[in-house]
Amino acid sequence: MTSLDNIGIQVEAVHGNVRPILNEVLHALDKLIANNETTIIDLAGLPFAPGELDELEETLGQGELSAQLDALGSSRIQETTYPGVWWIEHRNAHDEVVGRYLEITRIPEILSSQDADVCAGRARLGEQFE
Amino acid sequence: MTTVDGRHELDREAERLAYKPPEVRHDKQGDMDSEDRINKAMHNFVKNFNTQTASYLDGCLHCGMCADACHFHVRTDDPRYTPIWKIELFKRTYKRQVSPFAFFYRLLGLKRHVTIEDLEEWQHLLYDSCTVCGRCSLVCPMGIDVAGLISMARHGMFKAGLIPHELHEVAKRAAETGSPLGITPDKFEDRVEWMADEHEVEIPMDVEQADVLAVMSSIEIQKYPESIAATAKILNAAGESWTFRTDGFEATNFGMLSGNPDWQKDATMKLIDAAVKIGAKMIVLPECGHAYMALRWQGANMYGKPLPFKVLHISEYMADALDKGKIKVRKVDKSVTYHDPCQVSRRGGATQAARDVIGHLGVDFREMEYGGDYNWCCGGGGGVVTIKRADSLRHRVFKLKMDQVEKTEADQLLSSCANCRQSFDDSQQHFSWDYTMGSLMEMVAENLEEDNS
Amino acid sequence: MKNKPTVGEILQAKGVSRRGFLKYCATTASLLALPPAMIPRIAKAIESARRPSVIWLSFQECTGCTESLTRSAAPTVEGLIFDAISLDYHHTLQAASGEQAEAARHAAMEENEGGYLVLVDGSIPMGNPGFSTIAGISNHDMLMETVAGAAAVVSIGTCAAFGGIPGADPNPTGAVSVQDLVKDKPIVNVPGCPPIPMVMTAVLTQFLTFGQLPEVDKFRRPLAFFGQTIHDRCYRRPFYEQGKFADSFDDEGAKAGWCLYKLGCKGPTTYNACATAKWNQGTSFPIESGHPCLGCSEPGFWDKGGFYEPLSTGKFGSGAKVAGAAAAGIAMGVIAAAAGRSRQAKFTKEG
Amino acid sequence: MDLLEFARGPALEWAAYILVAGTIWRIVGIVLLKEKPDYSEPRKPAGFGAALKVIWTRAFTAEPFAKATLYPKMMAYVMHIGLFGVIFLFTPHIVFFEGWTGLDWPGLPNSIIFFLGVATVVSAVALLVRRLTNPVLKLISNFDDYFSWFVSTLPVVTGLLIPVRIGLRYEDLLAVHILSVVLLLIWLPFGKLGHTFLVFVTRGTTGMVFERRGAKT
Repeated sequence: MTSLDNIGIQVEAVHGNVRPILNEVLHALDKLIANNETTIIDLAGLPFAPGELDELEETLGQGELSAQLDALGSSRIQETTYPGVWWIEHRNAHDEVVGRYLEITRIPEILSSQDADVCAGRARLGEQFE
Repeated sequence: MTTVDGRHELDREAERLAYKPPEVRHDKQGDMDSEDRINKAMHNFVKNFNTQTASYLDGCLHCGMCADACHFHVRTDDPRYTPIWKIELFKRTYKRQVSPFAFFYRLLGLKRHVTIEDLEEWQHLLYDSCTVCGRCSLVCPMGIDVAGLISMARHGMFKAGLIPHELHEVAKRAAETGSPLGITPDKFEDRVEWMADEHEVEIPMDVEQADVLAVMSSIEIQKYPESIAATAKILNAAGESWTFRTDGFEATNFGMLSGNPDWQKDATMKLIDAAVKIGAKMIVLPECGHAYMALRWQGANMYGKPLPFKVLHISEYMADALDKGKIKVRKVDKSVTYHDPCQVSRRGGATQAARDVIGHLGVDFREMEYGGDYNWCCGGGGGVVTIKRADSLRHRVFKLKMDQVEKTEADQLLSSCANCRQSFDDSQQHFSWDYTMGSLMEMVAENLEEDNS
Repeated sequence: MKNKPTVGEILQAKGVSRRGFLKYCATTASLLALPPAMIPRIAKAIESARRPSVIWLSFQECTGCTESLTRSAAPTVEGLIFDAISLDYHHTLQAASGEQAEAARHAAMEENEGGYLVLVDGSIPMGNPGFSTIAGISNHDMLMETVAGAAAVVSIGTCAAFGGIPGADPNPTGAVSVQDLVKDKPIVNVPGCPPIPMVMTAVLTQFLTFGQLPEVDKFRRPLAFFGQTIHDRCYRRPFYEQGKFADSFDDEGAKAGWCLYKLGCKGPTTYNACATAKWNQGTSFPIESGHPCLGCSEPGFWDKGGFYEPLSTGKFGSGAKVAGAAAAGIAMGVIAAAAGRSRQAKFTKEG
Repeated sequence: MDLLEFARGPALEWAAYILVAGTIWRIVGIVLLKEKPDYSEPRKPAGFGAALKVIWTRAFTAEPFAKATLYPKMMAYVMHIGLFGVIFLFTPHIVFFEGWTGLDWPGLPNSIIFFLGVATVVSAVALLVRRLTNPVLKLISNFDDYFSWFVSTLPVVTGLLIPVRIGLRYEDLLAVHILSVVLLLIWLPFGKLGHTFLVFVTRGTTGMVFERRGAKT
């Protein structure tokens, strides 16, 4: 292990993606303010260089609100330091990331209680009174 | 079709070497049919192709820059005067007959056969509108010596009997009588004696053994006989053992100019034989440009071996003699500009000699703009001055020269070529121009310091 | 197909909440490389989709494709897709064997006549039917028999798609691809050695959700994944543009993570999604690990010269051939010059 | 075998053979023609050095001709320097030459190569327009001139299209690019593009002949 560690790998950073994404976010925020229009950016299809995703996450930072969802594995829904910009990360049961999105919205849809679940919950609660 | 020499009299009044204008032009010689002429032209084009010419003809890029160097094109904007176009037929024949891919050119018919109409048209391009001045050879980015190719293309034209009337007559007379102006040995002797008397100068003639053989051009003998005296004064002053020879005095070579290698060789061999006979160590060539090309650079090749003597142009001789102190000259209080004869300077390599001589004369020397090796030609070289139908074109071209000279505002215009001189004289008359061409050699002769003689 | 439950029903039966389903749809959209705006449509389609029957045939192959798929098919979101399909025959994965297995295949074919999907990995030997058989049936016979009633065929891996390694020069078994044999069925190729598991599941998901095969390129590869080259989507592309290249595997350029073009990377001519989908649960892809792309998803990749030979290397013949050309040139030159000289001599004589 | 394989393989290979054979054919065919010895007494010794001198000096315009030939010369310079850059300083090309000769040298960033390529094409077009409009060039030009222009400009254009794509696939564009180079290589020894090697012969010959006379070269 020591001999491998001695290989002086110093990967030269590539910053191809961060700025364009931030620019896209900026325009998405404009649309949100003007028309209440939601934008979702799928980060899976982008050719990130090593470390670039972390750079993006650090740039956006962690805002006031953070939520954890447990459905088919855990999911992290984090508002960034830019209100209205949400970092959403879905994981599977093995805690592997299966989807990563930036959602520019007032509240991500997945945080709302869903009609079907509300109905099902209502039914379960109702059973107690039967 | 045949032309008869006798009917054409020399025009002794003209400002240049000329026959009286022919009443009927015969620009075709011999009575060959067209087919024969084409074959003759082609066969004699083909003879000239060697490694050097082949690489030139294969290397042309058709960039057209040679047009910008040619006085005929510059003054007329006629694209046919593009130097490389003038050898188009020569080039085409090369591609079809001898080039590495000649087989394909013939098989696929890629290069058109030369026609008689082509040849007739090209007579104008190869003779009337080219003085073989070689300016184009200096602009060519491929370094192709276009002027050299023109001279070779003329070989085919001559054998096809497609020479401008006057040039052919002059060349023929030179071949027959030894002089383009029909100056016989007797007549030469007369003129020499006359000059010896007139100038009270000793002029050795037909000496059996001499170190230096001096020769003359018929133009000088006929029109500028002072040159004879000047030559004698200089050689005497230098204390040379020298002589003129009646069996070898004619320096001009109209065989070369017109494109007949046989005549060229005859004329050259006369000089060589005479020099060899007297055991000369040197031939001093007169003020004649093409004579320098003919003997200095082509003479040995006509001879088939190195010449057993040196060949110097008179300007080279004078420069050497002045440098070595063999002759001395008085300072001349004048401003002078110098017109370089193409064959001596640009193509001959003796550009510096005239300037050395001028330096000794102590004049206020005013080099023309782009003088020396890039000098504009007088417009009359390469035989052009003999061709009457080319007069208007030649005069048109001369404007370049006039501008070049006038810009110097020099008192005196000099050159070292009798052919240039007569072109200048003719154009001077035509334009009623102020400048009269003088001779560098005569200026030296007039200003020799006597104490040395 | 009548009794098969919809995917929505299956998920519900597994106690998956609506939030979980939305999450599932979002990742499916990602998987299919569809824009997030499509998520509601996907949700609707998935809810009502029914389990299709799938028959998986393995011929001349190394099981790498199945490995690739099953490695990823541990209970992940896309693993659920496989819960949603009915894998009726897969002789590596199935418990049944021999005649029992073949009976299952025939049963599935009959039951789903015209509606089942055939997945094939491995190439088919045409040199001799005995080169590869299953239950005594030659690969060719089994393929033709099975696809006869199929809705579509998906060739999994480069061997099935293009002949792959068995088909490489000198191709001792006479191996051919599925598309060489099957001419009357829609075919989708998912090449790769192995293919990216996500791409395999995406094709199935697409079929499952929308009941149709994805749009393909000229090699019948799904455009969503094979529409761009590795080079186009490679994070090291900027180094290529700047002219920064690794010259060897241990030089400073390699350590700095520069472009691997000069080390033989086939990224510019290879169409695949490795650069974005990545491997090993999204960890990285070969170039990210410092190795040039081999071009495994391209037809004939095995025969396209050395893996470490740069793409723009010309393929010259031996020095001897060049010398031969030179000798021919000399000979022609000599002949041409001789011909020219003889013409000169002839013309000189004629004058 | 797809188009790219064909282009990189047999097409390029045969083009190389034809290039080698044709070049040598042409040179040998010229060199083996009769050569007349020059017996004249040289003014100064002029051998290989004189040839090299003129090979170098004729790359530049003599001052008296500078103004008249400025435009075509500038265009030709841009075209030649551009060609040199795109051919020899683009890394994939260097890799190509390295595979062939074993020699390696540093390349330029692609942006500069792209700029050089565009400059090359612009100058080539300018020269073509000149050839089509200038009376001298119109007269003296023949098929060789236009075809040689075409085959030498085409690879630059096809090369430039590779990053631009115009909706086509990389490997197809690359194949077309290589095939255009194949065309160039095949034509090069036979037409006026032979000046790539003949320039050394013509300039060298003139250098030796005129230097020997002490005349202006």
